[in-house]
Amino acid sequence: MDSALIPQGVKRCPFPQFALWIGFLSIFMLWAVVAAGVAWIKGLNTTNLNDYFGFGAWITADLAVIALGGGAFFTGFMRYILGIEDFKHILNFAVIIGFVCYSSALVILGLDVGQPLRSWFIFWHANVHSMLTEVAFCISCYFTVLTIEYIPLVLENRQLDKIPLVHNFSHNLHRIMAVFAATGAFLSFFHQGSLGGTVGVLFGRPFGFREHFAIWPTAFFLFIISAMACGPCFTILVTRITELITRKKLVKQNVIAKLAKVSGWLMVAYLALKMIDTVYWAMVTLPNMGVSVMDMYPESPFTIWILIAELGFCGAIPAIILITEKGRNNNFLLVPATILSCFGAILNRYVMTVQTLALPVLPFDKFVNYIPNWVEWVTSLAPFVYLALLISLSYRYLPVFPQEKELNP
Amino acid sequence: MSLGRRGFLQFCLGAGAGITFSPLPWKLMDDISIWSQTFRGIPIEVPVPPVGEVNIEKSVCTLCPGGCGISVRKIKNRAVKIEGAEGHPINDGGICILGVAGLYQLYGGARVKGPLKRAGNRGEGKWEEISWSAAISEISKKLSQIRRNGSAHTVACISGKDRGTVPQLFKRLLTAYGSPNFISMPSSEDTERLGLKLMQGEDASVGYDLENARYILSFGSGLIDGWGSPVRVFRANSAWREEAVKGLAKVVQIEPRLSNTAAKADRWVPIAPGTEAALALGFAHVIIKERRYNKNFVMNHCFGFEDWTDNSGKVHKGLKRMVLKDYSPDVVSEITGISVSKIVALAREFARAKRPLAVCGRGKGSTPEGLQEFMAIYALNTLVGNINKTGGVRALPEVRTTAWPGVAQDAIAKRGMNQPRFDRAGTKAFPVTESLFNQLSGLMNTGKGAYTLSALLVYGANPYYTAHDKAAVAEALDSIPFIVSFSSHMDETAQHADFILPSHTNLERYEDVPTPAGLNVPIIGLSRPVVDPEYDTKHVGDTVIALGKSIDGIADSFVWDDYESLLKETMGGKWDTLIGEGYWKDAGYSPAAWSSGFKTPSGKFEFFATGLYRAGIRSHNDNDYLPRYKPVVLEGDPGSYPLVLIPIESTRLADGAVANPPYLTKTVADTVLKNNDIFVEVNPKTAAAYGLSEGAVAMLKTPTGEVKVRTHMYEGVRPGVVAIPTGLGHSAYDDYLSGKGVNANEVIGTVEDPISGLDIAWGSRASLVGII
Amino acid sequence: MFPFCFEWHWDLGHMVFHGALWYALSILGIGLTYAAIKSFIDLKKGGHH
Amino acid sequence: MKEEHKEGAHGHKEKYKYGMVIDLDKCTGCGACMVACMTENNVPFRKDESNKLVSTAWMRVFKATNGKSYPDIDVCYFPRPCMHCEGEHGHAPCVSVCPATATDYNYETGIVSQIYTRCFGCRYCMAACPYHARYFNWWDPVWPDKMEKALSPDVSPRMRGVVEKCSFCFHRFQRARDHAYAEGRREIREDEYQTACTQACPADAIIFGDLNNPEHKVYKLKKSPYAFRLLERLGTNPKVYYLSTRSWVRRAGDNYLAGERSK
Repeated sequence: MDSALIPQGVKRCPFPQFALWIGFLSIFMLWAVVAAGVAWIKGLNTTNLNDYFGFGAWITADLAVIALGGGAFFTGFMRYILGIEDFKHILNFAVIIGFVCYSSALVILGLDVGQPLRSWFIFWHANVHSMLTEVAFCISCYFTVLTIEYIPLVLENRQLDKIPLVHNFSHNLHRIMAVFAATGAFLSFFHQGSLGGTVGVLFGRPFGFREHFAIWPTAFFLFIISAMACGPCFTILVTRITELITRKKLVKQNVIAKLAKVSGWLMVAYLALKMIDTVYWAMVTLPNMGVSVMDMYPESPFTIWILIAELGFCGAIPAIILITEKGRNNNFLLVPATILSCFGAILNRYVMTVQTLALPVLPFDKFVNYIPNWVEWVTSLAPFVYLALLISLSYRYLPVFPQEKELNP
Repeated sequence: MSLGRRGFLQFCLGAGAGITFSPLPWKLMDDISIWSQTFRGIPIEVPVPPVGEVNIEKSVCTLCPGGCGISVRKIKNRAVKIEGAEGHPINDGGICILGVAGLYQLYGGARVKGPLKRAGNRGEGKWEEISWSAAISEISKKLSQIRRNGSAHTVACISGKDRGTVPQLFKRLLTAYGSPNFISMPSSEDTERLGLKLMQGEDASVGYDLENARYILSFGSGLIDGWGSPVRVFRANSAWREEAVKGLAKVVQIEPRLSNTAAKADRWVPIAPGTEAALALGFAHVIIKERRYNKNFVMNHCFGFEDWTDNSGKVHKGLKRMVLKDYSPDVVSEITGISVSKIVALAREFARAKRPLAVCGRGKGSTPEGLQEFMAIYALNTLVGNINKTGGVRALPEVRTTAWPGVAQDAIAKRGMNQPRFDRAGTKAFPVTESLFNQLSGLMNTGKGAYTLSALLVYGANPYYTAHDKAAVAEALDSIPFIVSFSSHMDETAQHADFILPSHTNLERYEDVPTPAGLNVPIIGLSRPVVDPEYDTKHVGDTVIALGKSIDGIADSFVWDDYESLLKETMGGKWDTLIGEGYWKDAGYSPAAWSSGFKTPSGKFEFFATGLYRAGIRSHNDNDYLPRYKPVVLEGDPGSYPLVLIPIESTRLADGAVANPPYLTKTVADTVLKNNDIFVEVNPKTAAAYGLSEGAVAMLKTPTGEVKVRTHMYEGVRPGVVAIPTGLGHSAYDDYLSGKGVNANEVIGTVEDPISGLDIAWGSRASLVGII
Repeated sequence: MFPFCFEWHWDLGHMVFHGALWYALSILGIGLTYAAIKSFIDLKKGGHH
Repeated sequence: MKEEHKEGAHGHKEKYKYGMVIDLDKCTGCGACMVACMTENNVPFRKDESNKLVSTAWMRVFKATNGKSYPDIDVCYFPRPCMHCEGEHGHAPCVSVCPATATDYNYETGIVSQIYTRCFGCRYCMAACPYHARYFNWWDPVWPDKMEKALSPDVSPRMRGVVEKCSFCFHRFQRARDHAYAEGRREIREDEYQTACTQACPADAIIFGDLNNPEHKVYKLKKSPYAFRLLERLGTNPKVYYLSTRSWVRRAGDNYLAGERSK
């Protein structure tokens, strides 16, 4: 039925089966659209956010998807700037993931603000000292970059490519892609960092505040490294899931392994720095504010176990698997490791936003917990469905995996 | 043209820098910005309050009897803010939470917008709009008919207070009509006035010179929880705090719960509920035993301290003998739960202190205390000789105003006035009391009244809400066939009325405001119309005059054209001062000297209330005439009701006839009201004993009723005590008020003081059972 | 963001931030324009890669 | 001292530094300041305001206890307006984070402003404020019956989706300044500019004035040995001082490690 659109030389499932799958995903997306509509039309009183939790599921989701989408910039950075050619086999896919993550982040940010129609004030009345300004600018710019990176892939669709102008355009974009990738990497380093900075600069919030290094809080740097580490993990994880669903090998193991290795060592670096940061925070920063580290982990769910889970189970364990040759070449170790790593990143982002706000700072204030409601849950989880949707479409109609033909003759 | 990668990169660098510093992007965005911010001319759909000429109008707040001066900020003809009037002797710029929220009474919901006649069943909420003239004529026709039938005395009036021209006008209406049944709502002032009459022989209110007192012994008075004239007491409290820092003042709060007053006091004495009189007499014991009392005053100006012999030669017990025998610290400690050493220490502190003052009237003073309890606490002031002294207590006379012409009573009126009062006040049962609202429900519901009431006028009171044992009161009042309410708002009582003749609110009318409870100087305030009436309402004074003029046979007593001219005439020479200053203060007032200050037959201060004997109360037990602790027997047996329930009175919840504006409800903590659930406070120990956790839902049962509550654990409550906030649980008014929590009066019954007959229920026996 | 907004005060941060921002934006814009123009030119030339 | 102040007035430094001293010994917790603030600043009310997490009160009175059990328990109220933090050189926690410059540190008065029409409701400032002094408009404001008549034209009502907070009644400052200028004066007298809560407080527990002006009451009071500020150790440099003779109350104003001595 749609065979004319499918790239040549590859096999795809029958159209009805595909349509059913897309329909299934669309139902969830529709639900998310309804949720978003409710929030936009009726206002944020339809969520469980409140004056104590100005930031909640949505900001966590924003920080998380941006961290997970970090694979795009970092793979591009390695491919174009460092010139590691192996990564061109997975770059297209990383770009799609990045595109989904960043577009979701923008939509969720649009949901999260009280006056969405005024969102552009962030550009217009920008306060250059605000980390959020930097985030907004860089995310929007970088989203443009991702779009530019994604466009040539779309244009490579068999039918579109037949049009000479389109063909030329995609070709020319390809030619100067290094410039875009470099700009994207530049922007990404900043906004990944700034996202850490958003919490790190809150000197009224002992849990989130971090000492400054140059003009940035240490969280700035940690967020960059953690995004560089977990982004590729997410790319690997999604690749493996795609391979599982399509029952095809799509990327050669050496590419995956190399990416895993880089990610693993970055995780090691991240963990080392994070440990130093945490110890300094616990031993110096907090006591200066009159609080002890155990004050920061007062009650469920914010006990010390959440820190152990983040750095141990979701940090050290995947890092060890990824840096060992056997580990990263064994799917039964690699996949759990990437899952743990991604979960660790999400947990880190959750803790940095929600726990920061949950802990009372005034001694006579009380601890308040927050559980998102359906509007927030649905819209926060929608990016994953959206990802499945866009991957499904792209995989079917675009030459996403350059090695696919070779691996599936 | 060939552009290599390197060349292209160079081009980008240059062009990027160029555009960055050009004004192009900046200007474009500015245009969009301006367009979007003025979208539809206004930012989103939010009212834009119109500007206009600013006017400040001075008046006096009448939302509580505190008598504070207010200045109302107006924009053209809109009142936009109420502030305390600077320089006013009572509040000098300060204002309480209710006063500052007062615009809700004017502009808010639940106003009765014009005269209404009941259309459906009682309380059903179906009304028929009616014109003022038709309403007045229908009501006066009805009242004339009752009068013709010889039942003039069966018409009663319930008024929120009994002083001031408006209550007096109602009283006049009844007097001319022929009914003795003018009933004012009770407060602790009733007992205090009675006590003063007996002990000092004066018709006066107790004036507490709080401002100058330096050792304040408060027997449960919520000094900063709304007692007396609230702002005035706050200000006195602040003065004490300033002196306390220097070690020159001290406040001791005796109360079963750590109220705001207790928390701010220098010492909190958590006493067993209801035993304050015993403690006062315990203090008296120590003071007398250690001869720390003011010998000059007690020996020369007091009667009944020592034993005395009457004309028949019978020896009567004096205060000294009784106190020394019955109230040793050991005994008192047993009763009150306060240690002997603390009793002795506090008594000594009080006696030694410079300008000590004992204060009574629990909470806001909305429930009277027992007569002998008042006498016991007041006796402490006597013992230290602070009567009529700076920083002490004094009998404060009413400000004199021009007397009205006498009531022209016809034969019907005379006959009616000769009937006994329905509430038995001033009859043989309770000869010394003036008004006994609490007797109504008992007499009516059991049919034991001397006659049945056939009509009721209600003004400035909301008995369906504010009276103890709400259900019984509602049952009693419902049995009256004809009820007219003069309320400005659709309150619980108005809901049950047959006619509502809505009055102007306090910001729309003139009214004199008499000296507030507890004040140390005689003062009169003038409430003035600040804005034009919002609705088709009428000044209640004008309504009464109109009724007086149209009821058959009594028009001669209502010669005034309108209320304003009546008020002007009544205030006489003070009117100009009132208009100019907003108040008239008796600048020349000073308390009488001891030698001439007592109007009792003995010319002395009487510990032994011989007035009771003269009024016809006969007892063989001398203790019945002396200050005394007589335990209040609360209804219910301790087995089924192991706990004691006490009310929590707070400034943030108006619990009287003026309902709580939503602004106030907004300030109430979520441990008092959460959604529509009310929280009762219990000590964690008590909670544990009954298996209750924080926020647990429970049934609060008392002999009077049962209500669903949630529990809040608070270490500031004495174990074994449950404390319930007052001022919630309205069923009338608008959605902002009704249905929130429960009315504490549903679970607090009545207890009769044996001498005065007043309801002195400071609480109730109770049980608290968790609901799973 | 701009001097004509009220409550404006100048800051070194503005230079750094806006410098970097417009720099990045310009590169993206120019890059895209370049690719588009070049595609037309290529098309005119009849070149097909 | 006097000279120093005058010099400051003409130099680049702030002309005024408005601040508050709240005497917690006098504060009765009556709540008049809260309502005075609401009625002055057109803060609306809803039918149910018992969820305090979405209930706007620019001036909020916190209740603190000493944590002891009966009968040693003690209670103190902390009225909490916006602290108008100065941070370091005006870098209040909230001002530096607002992406749209919708909140600003006014160097003339030391007041932290909020521009409602510029705020787009990201709530980053709320996350930054440890005092919970900032409130979000979760609903469009509704005034029942004729309550709209009671709205003051001096303060614009806020729309849904923006953040608001105490402004130290900045409109009163403007009014006082205009008045002073009309009379040819450059300086505003102490009694000319007072916030609504200060004016209303029936216990005179709130004192307001220029912290830099030795002739203002706050100048002397802030130096009292009983004076402290909330969460001073975070470096927020707030302009609201508290006074209490009770040491546990002073300790409750900030965080301390176990065994650490408090102010």
